[in-house]
Amino acid sequence: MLLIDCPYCGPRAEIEFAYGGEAHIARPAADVSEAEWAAFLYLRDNTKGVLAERWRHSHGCGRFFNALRDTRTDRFHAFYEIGTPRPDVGDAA
Amino acid sequence: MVEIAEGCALAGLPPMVRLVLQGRAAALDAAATSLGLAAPPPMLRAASGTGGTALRLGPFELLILPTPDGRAGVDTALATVPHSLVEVSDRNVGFMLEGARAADILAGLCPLDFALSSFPVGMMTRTLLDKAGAMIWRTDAQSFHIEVWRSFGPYVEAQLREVAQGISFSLLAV
Amino acid sequence: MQKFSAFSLARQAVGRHLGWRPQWRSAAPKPSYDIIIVGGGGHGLGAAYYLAKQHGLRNIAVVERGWLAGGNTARNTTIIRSNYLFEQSSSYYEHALKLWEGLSEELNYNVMFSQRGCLMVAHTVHDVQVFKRHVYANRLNGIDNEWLTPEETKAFCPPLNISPNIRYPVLGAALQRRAGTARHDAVAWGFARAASDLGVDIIENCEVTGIDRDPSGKVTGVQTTRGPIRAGKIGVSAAGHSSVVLAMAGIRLPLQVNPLQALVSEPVKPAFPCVVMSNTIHAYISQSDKGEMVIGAGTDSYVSYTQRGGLHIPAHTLEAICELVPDFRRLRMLRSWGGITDNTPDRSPITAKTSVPGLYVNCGWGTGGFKATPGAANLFAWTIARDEPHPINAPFTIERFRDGTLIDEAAAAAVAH
Amino acid sequence: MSGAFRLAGRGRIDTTRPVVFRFDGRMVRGYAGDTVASALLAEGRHLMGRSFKYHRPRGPVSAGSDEPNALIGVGEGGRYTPNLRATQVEIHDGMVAVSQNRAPSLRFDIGALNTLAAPLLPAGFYYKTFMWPRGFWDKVYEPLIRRAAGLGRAPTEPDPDHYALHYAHCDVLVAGGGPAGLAAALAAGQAGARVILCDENAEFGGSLLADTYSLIDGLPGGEWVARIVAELERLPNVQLLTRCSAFNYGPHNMVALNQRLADHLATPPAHMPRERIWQVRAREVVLAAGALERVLVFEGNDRPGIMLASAARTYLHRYGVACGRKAVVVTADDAAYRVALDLAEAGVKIAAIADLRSTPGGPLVEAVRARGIEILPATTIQRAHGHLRVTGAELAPVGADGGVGKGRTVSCDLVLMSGGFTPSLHLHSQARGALRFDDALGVYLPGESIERVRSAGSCRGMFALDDVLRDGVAAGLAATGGKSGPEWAVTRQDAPGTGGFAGALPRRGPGHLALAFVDFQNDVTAKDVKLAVREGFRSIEHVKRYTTTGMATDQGKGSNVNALAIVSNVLGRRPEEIGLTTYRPPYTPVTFGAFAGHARGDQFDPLRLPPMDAWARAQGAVFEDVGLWRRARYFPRVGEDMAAAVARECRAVRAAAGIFDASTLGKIEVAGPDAAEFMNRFYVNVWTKLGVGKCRYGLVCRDSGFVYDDGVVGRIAADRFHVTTTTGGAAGVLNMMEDYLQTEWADLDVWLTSITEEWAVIALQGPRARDILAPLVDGLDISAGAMPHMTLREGSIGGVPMRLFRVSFTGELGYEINVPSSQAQAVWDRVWQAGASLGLTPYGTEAMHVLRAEKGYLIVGQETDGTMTPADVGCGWAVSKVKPDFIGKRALALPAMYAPDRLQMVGVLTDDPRTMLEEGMQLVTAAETPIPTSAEGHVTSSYFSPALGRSIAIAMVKGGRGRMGAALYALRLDGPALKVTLVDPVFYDPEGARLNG
Repeated sequence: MLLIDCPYCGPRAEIEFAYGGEAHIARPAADVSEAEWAAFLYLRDNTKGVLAERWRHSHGCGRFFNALRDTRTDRFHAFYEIGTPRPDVGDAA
Repeated sequence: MVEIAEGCALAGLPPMVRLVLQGRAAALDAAATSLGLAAPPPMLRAASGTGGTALRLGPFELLILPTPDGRAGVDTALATVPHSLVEVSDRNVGFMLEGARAADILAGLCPLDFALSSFPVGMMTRTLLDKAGAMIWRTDAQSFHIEVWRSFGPYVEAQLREVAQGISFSLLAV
Repeated sequence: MQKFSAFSLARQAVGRHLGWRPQWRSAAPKPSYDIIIVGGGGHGLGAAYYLAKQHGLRNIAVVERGWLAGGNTARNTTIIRSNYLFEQSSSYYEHALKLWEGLSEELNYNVMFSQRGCLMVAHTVHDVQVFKRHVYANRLNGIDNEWLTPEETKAFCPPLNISPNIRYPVLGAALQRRAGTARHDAVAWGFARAASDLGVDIIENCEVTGIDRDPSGKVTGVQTTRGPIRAGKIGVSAAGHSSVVLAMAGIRLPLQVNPLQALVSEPVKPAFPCVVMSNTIHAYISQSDKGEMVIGAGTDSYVSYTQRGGLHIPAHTLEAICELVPDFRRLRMLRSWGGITDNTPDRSPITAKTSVPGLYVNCGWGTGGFKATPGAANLFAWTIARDEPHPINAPFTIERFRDGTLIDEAAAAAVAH
Repeated sequence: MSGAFRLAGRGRIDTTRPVVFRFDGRMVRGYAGDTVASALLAEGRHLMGRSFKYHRPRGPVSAGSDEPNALIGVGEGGRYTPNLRATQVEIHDGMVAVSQNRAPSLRFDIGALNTLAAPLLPAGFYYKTFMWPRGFWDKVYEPLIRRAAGLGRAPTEPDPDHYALHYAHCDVLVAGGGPAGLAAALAAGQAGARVILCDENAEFGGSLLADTYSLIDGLPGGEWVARIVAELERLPNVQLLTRCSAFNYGPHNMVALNQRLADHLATPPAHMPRERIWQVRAREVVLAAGALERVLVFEGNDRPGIMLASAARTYLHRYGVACGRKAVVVTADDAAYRVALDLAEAGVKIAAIADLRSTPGGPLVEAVRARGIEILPATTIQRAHGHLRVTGAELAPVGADGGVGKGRTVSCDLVLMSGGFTPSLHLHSQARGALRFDDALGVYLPGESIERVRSAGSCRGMFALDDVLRDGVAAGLAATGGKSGPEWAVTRQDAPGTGGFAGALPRRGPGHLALAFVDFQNDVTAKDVKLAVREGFRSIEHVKRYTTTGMATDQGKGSNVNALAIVSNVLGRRPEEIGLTTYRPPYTPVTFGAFAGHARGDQFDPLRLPPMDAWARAQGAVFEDVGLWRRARYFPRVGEDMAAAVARECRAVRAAAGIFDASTLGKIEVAGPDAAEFMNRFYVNVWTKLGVGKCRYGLVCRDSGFVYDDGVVGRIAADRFHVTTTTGGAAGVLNMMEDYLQTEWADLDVWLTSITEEWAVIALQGPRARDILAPLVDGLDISAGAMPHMTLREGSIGGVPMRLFRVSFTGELGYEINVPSSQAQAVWDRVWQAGASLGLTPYGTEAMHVLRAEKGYLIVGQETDGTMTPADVGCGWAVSKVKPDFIGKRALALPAMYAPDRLQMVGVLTDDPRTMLEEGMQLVTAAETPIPTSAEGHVTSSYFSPALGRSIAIAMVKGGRGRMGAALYALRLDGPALKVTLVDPVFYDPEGARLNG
């Protein structure tokens, strides 16, 4: 069970959270092409390495936030608020 | 209070007024002032003033337990600030779990660390009690105020009792 | 190829089994192949076999970054069934099921396909509606599926608890009698042996690090940890790593990998006669020939390539098993493991051409890949050989996500497993 | 003393407390502290089990949890448990144990005939045969194989015991309570850290409990352990757990422990859980898992009476049992010499020590020599003799060239083997720790890990006691940042063993028929491993899978290193080139029930009961599960079946009035200055023009364009909406709202609060609804003119605050009375009383479904299956054409989303009004349809309509709305297809006169 450091509540057990998928995918306006819309809805990097992802502390403060996690090890490298840019942590495993 | 384990008792809490306030800092500040607090309590802390108690559930969220006279003041203070104030007095039911084994019993259902150093008196948070969402508020070293949504009450109570029955066997607090 | 039979076994026994030869040739990469299959799991090995066997192609290689069939082929709960809801899905899985029924003979390798029947247990009125829809839809498509009352369910699988007084009583079950289990390793080894016999090069410990293309965009080969290899066509069947491989050709996939865990109990004498699945309480169980209860747990929510997940996931599954089969409460977990499932948004697979000429992909099998093995291999081979899909896999494109023509088995409550 | 092999004055058993238990029906006497194995060995009995494939007679090879052979069934009835290790099961009075996998008896097992057929049953034989004739596999061959396989029989009664779960947090978790673990725990504990120390055995001490030679601070092992444990017990920050195995090392230092509480007790106290799983989140973990002695692989190495040397030492010093009278020791390591000395001192004759090394030397060897025990250097064991018990060992010299000469047979009743020690790396490996091969020791050792974990003591290849203690202290300090820790003087100890052996022992002749076991339980022999390599299985994972070595219930603890060495030798490659199989959790098997913990029976999942549940129960309602909720499905009167009850309830609603507990509907309060804007973006409908006090049916799509949820929304104030969702969709909709609000539209000043359980909902439906309600509401005009359909009013009812919605899911005049949950029953009672004389009838979810189907109202999740657009289900009217954006807008513009052949919601009627369709039936164009055929559609809802006096159904049909009046055929599973006609899905009161009355 992962230990997730909620930016608002501190480190908590994974079961308090809901996963929110890849982060930094902005919803485009409704007049984009079919391909752009499909990319927004469905295409994902599925990163093997450091992935920016969203979590919601659903059984806690209720807030969404972003995290950087290495999908090769499940190690977290950063936690940051929605709307803030992705921190640079390189490709460290 | 009913003793559910040696030195540990569980009781349902009487009805009380519960208000969920959500808003940006100005709204939380205004509400805190009306309760007689200098500022909203920090995250995961409760604070009591003349108008009632505020529990900081989230960065933009307070659970307010007003005194009988405190409710009106909250309404007034928020009149001009964007906010959402919703009464949930009946949404939740409360329990009081008290005694030397109280933290151990909670640890049978909840992944939080209840050591006093990690979860001091006055701390509160939403979390899970097994499969039920819950709010746990440490009101004293050996006293916990627990809130769950009404329909989860029987489940949580039964779980607390089940854990309490087996708690004394080879389990020591660390 | 050395023929496998009771007779050959006896003859070899006389020779103290010294006469057995390797079941497949371990090949070193040649400079060039007509077709390279990336991924040496059951699907990839099978595709190579069918390319050679049915499409008359010979100059084929399978490249595998680790050891053969070490991915999802080695990590699943071996359930085989075709009772999916949508016609497109059930046709695909039924194609596979029919191939399963003759696979041991086809490959001269006992894959131990055991048609023990699969019960999908209903616990709510909604479950009953959904599973009956499955029964009717499957029957229209010529796929066996029948509805059982709780008593009939119990008669078919005596250890099940059908008491009306449990938290989620059993309200009935949909039974596919032709469903069952097979020996996972045997399928991959059988395909490897048969493909190798047809001249396919099986190259292990060879990781693809790049895809080469000519100025027109068409693929020309792969870069690997064992050097460059030229190829006319490339078929990627790399499960969760398909995203990684296709990214080398600039293609993003609608794919996300999640850990999926499974476990077995210590072996006991025969006690559980069939496969039982309960989507509502998340329990999937059968008993292996060795006697272990094979139990599928749920999927961890997050993207991960670690092949492990949280213990709360199998714990939740075991809660459900203990409710459904309370006699098994004192059995013990012997071994648990994690795999990487590759999931599409509609939980249906992709077996298709890509936008890059000469590049084909078979992925997105989620939790359903094992049961599809011969079918997916067969249709992937067809698609590569003819540069067009077979009618059965024609709907399973990447473009369906752009066009909105999803095949949404997940939403249709037929949680695949 | 009971037992001919029990040695007075030895062991840690309590000889003042005799214990009597049964094994295979026979009374066995032992003492408190004995295991089943030690008690049987005390009687001179080694035969305890039969192997998996060949049913070979087997005795214990170990004295702990790694035992592959001596597996037994323990307990009776619901408490019967198969496959327990006799070497671990502590005896108590009245215990009943049985041997397994034998018929008719342990001594005479018909299955042992398999041994004769062994030449025909090499590794993987089943892949090569049983293929003919086709279809015989699962009908004939497989059942035979299955009956032969398996170990114990499965339990056939529900387990009455309880299990517990406990989350714990600590600074340092120490796994393993041998010398390294004790030292680490004390160092960390004295540094003030929160420490948990666990050990799988009944007492701490590990190897020290069987070590009477070494002296620490002048104390023998056992006494030193007692002193340290006492010190640890005095530290309030240290938690000590015995009979507790660390079995799973999960991500981020979450380690699971399995504590066995009750099995060793004859009569456990009431409410004592049988086992407890600890989920420990540790800041740091110290692994002190120890090392396991390796078996030697030689012909007949599985005969009862052949065991690990360290096991014999354990039986001697912990249980006071001599495992035989006359022993042969075969070793490649010094440690076995100490065992020989101990046994000799206890009166066991050591017939010979065969040492695989050519020049064994050192103080231990000299001590043995001095005692007059014969040492045979450069000697192997060619084979062991005997059947149910070893009777002799053929010892043969190994020449300088590796060739084995002719040997001599030494008679004995005990063969002790020692191939050296293998560090236990299971948890380190589970923690994704790297492994590195150590050439000097010939074993793998722990390398770097991504977790905060360190190994200490023999599990990282440290074998001298003083080193081990220092290493433990260092680990404890490193984990806490402490500067200084306890120090002890090891005043006497054996030098660490040198040598060691892995793989098959050298032998004379090719041994093609020899059964030299690598994996005892699974009957995998050295030649099986070689065969796998011959057949091209070169990866160690392949070898494991092809031969099943390492897949038995000991998970390869005793076999993996030998299998690896054999493969390495055959291929001529170094072990690290071949790799190691993955260590899979759990370390040792863990009971299913322990994982389930408190989640059993009614507590398996929360049971959510709506506010009027007790009332419904008192009325005799029949219930159904809807998600976590249990809802009243119908209210049968005496003699009524479901159809009759539902028909009566429906008629009552249409003729008079019905009352229904709709409290489970999801409810969300959307409040803030931007509430209307938020609603506009979230729903497909337009909200800006909805007046305060008005309601509207709202539809939610996903951004994929498919219908997600629906419900009525009321506008309480300009900046406040009372949103309802489906029962099942409540949590999902709120989460989706928060998702868009927090991550896409963070600029909006609007906030969401779940009010599902704040407001109970009493649905009052039917032509008399207003008559019943009007007198009850406090000063509120609810007349048709004052409060038309789709409006809401805030007020009170009998002094209870109320949000009153005039809405209808039945097609009748209706209200949904929202009142605070705690007062709902009182309000319900008042309405009930008021309606008594007006024919008010309670109805359940089934009648609710019938009534809405008569009106053609869809149910999300029944008509929809996640692939329907609003237009598909006849709700295209709800979708705004003017809003610039809303969730789903872009996708709904895709051509596929309005293709003419999409499934569309229609009504269908059978020719015969009494004929009922079944939900899920497929619709086709012809009565006689070849199989397979593509469906034209399917039935989603089907009921008998009391209002129409006939069956009705709703279906999703391709292009259905353009095919009104057309005929289709519904296929039955048996019998001819049923002709149906497509009609408008609104069957009842299509103009809505009743609704607006």
